[in-house]
Amino acid sequence: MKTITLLFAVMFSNPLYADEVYEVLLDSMVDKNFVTVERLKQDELQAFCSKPRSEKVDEARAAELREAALEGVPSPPGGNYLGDWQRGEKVAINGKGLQYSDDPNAANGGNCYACHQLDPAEAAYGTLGPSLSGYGARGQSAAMLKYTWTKLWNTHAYNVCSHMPRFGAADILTPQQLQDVMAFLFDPTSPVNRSQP
Amino acid sequence: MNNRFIKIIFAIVIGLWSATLLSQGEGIFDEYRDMLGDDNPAIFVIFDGEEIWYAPAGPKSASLEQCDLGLGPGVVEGAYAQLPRYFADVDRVQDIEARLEHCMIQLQGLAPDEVSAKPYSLRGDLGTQLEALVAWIADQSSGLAIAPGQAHAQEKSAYALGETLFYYRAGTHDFSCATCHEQAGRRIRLQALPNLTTHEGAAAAYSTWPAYRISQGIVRTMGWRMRDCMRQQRMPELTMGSEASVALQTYLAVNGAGASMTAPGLKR
Amino acid sequence: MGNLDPLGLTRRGLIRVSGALLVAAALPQKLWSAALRPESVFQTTTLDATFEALGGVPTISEGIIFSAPDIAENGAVVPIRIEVDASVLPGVSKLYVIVEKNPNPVAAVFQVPPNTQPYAETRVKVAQTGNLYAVAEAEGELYMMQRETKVTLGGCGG
Amino acid sequence: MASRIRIRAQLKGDYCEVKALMRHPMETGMRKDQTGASIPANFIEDVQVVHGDTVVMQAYWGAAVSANPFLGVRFKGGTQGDVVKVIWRDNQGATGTGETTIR
Repeated sequence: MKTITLLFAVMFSNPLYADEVYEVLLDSMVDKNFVTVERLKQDELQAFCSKPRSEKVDEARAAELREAALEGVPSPPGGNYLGDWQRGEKVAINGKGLQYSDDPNAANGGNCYACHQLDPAEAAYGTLGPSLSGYGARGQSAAMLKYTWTKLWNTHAYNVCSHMPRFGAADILTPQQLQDVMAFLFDPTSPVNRSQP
Repeated sequence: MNNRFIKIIFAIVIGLWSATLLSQGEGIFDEYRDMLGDDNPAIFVIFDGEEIWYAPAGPKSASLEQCDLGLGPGVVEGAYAQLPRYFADVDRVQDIEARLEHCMIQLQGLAPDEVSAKPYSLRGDLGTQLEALVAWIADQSSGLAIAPGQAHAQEKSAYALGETLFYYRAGTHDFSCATCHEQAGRRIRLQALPNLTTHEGAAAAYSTWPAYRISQGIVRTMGWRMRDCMRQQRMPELTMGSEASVALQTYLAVNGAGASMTAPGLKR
Repeated sequence: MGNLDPLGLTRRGLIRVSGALLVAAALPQKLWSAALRPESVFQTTTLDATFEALGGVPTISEGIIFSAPDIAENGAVVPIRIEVDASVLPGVSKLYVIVEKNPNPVAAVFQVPPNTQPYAETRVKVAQTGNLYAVAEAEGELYMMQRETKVTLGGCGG
Repeated sequence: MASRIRIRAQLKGDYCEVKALMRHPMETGMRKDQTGASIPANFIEDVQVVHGDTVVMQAYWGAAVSANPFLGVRFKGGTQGDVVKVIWRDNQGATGTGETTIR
């Protein structure tokens, strides 16, 4: 158990320092089922965003990361953005997926309700993210569909260091699941767009 | 013109009011908590912990009465409130679980992997010996001010490491502790999330663990809480009493220092 | 409804049961109680079958003050309290706690001897959001009060 | 084994209020443990509260009563110092008892 005695003043974005933290994590964690310590290795974005929300970032670097994120977003299969909202609702409710306690063969959930209000009649919603109730009222212009698709695929394409997972880019949800979630948001008959209970 | 103006003001007021209501998730379960009253089944686990402390065990068939939790061999009252802290005999900062493991190995002659084979209860268990010991020991600090060790250099660096770990984003979901525990009045579904970067938030959390979890019928320790949060962050498994676990607990304890311990608490 | 005895047994069963009660009084409490557990009541799987096993659909009575939280933090432990206002509903001899959507709706039965208040407090598991019923039996008739408790998926949902 | 029932009996106006907390897993038999093996049903089937030698409450429970179950009861005729006992029996035949005096 290596003792880190060199750490005194903490510099969040000090790359050298970040490596020592990685070492401590490797010392402190073990593989479990299908989840390995490989996940502890940060990519550039994670390292750059490992900081308090209030801390200002290096704008130039942020712009580069935003650009890279935007470029990586594919258009949806067959060019259609909207799938089946009933399936999308299940993805939004399902909080499992990629935890070492989950079945690696089962489909991953999006767990949208953890952080967002969606169907106004559902009381068990989170408030880490803005309410998405009535999202369909934004209309289905090409721009709006592309913005929402891109936001779901890789939120950093618009908001670097957002705390929403990169559902597409990190292979959490499949393109089909994302089309279904888009339908859940946009389809006028989806409960997300029902009037307040 | 001006009644339209009034309507706008009215809408803003309603918006602000509902926003604050929405963000205060805590109030939703007040009725539920009141009806539960103060009958906390942790009381049974506390009795067990005391029995285990005094019971001879291991190859040396020795009890834990000579175990030094930081206030001298065998001194239990008030010891939990001053953890994690630096222990010279192992030259490391330890939390309650790491320290108990050390005593079980040194005093009782148990093998390290034997002691850490099953640190936490699994579904269907009634509770491990470690959980019972921690429940009793924490109860022995109930009402005392949280005062983790911060004089020693390693204690300071544990805090610094804990703070950095708190913001460390990794894994498939890019989560860190801060993703959920850095803002006030937020919640996941209906689960209120304390802001652990503030004194009140850290105190509210740190002072109420270990806690009886009604959903599992088991007393869970703060070490387990760290591990289970990592699991939900899609991280690999956090080892009990490891440096990262101890550092995170140090970060919380220091942020919450001064508040009174009220463990074992009662949680969802 | 009148000819059904309190334990939902047939008339012939009534004689056998009351006989048992006399004998039981002499037995140590533990054995006495085991013989009389209303097994059939705990076997039902629907609300209708449950009311049938109790002896009929109870009528709503304001005399039953039934407290249950509107929303439970966790379905594994839902505190409930039944208090009967004897001035409104006298002679209560039995209380039932029923959770409509549980695999077996009847969670608990309380036999209330004469000198005991018609009152019971416990904690029950509620499988999913739904109705809870407090049923009281008084002088052979069944009464009830209903509450809805919302059970939410707690924690981070995972 | 530490005491398995925690009882408080308090005089309140014209009745005595008994609050009992019992240590029991109340397994429904429908749960599986970590390895996937099902955990056998193990729940308290009946509980008695006894004041002196009279049974002041006879309860029959199903598996839907919560783990580490709680029971609240009110009866008349108790006076300070009287003994109040709680006895439970579960579907596996185990029993638990505890007693206290009325305050």
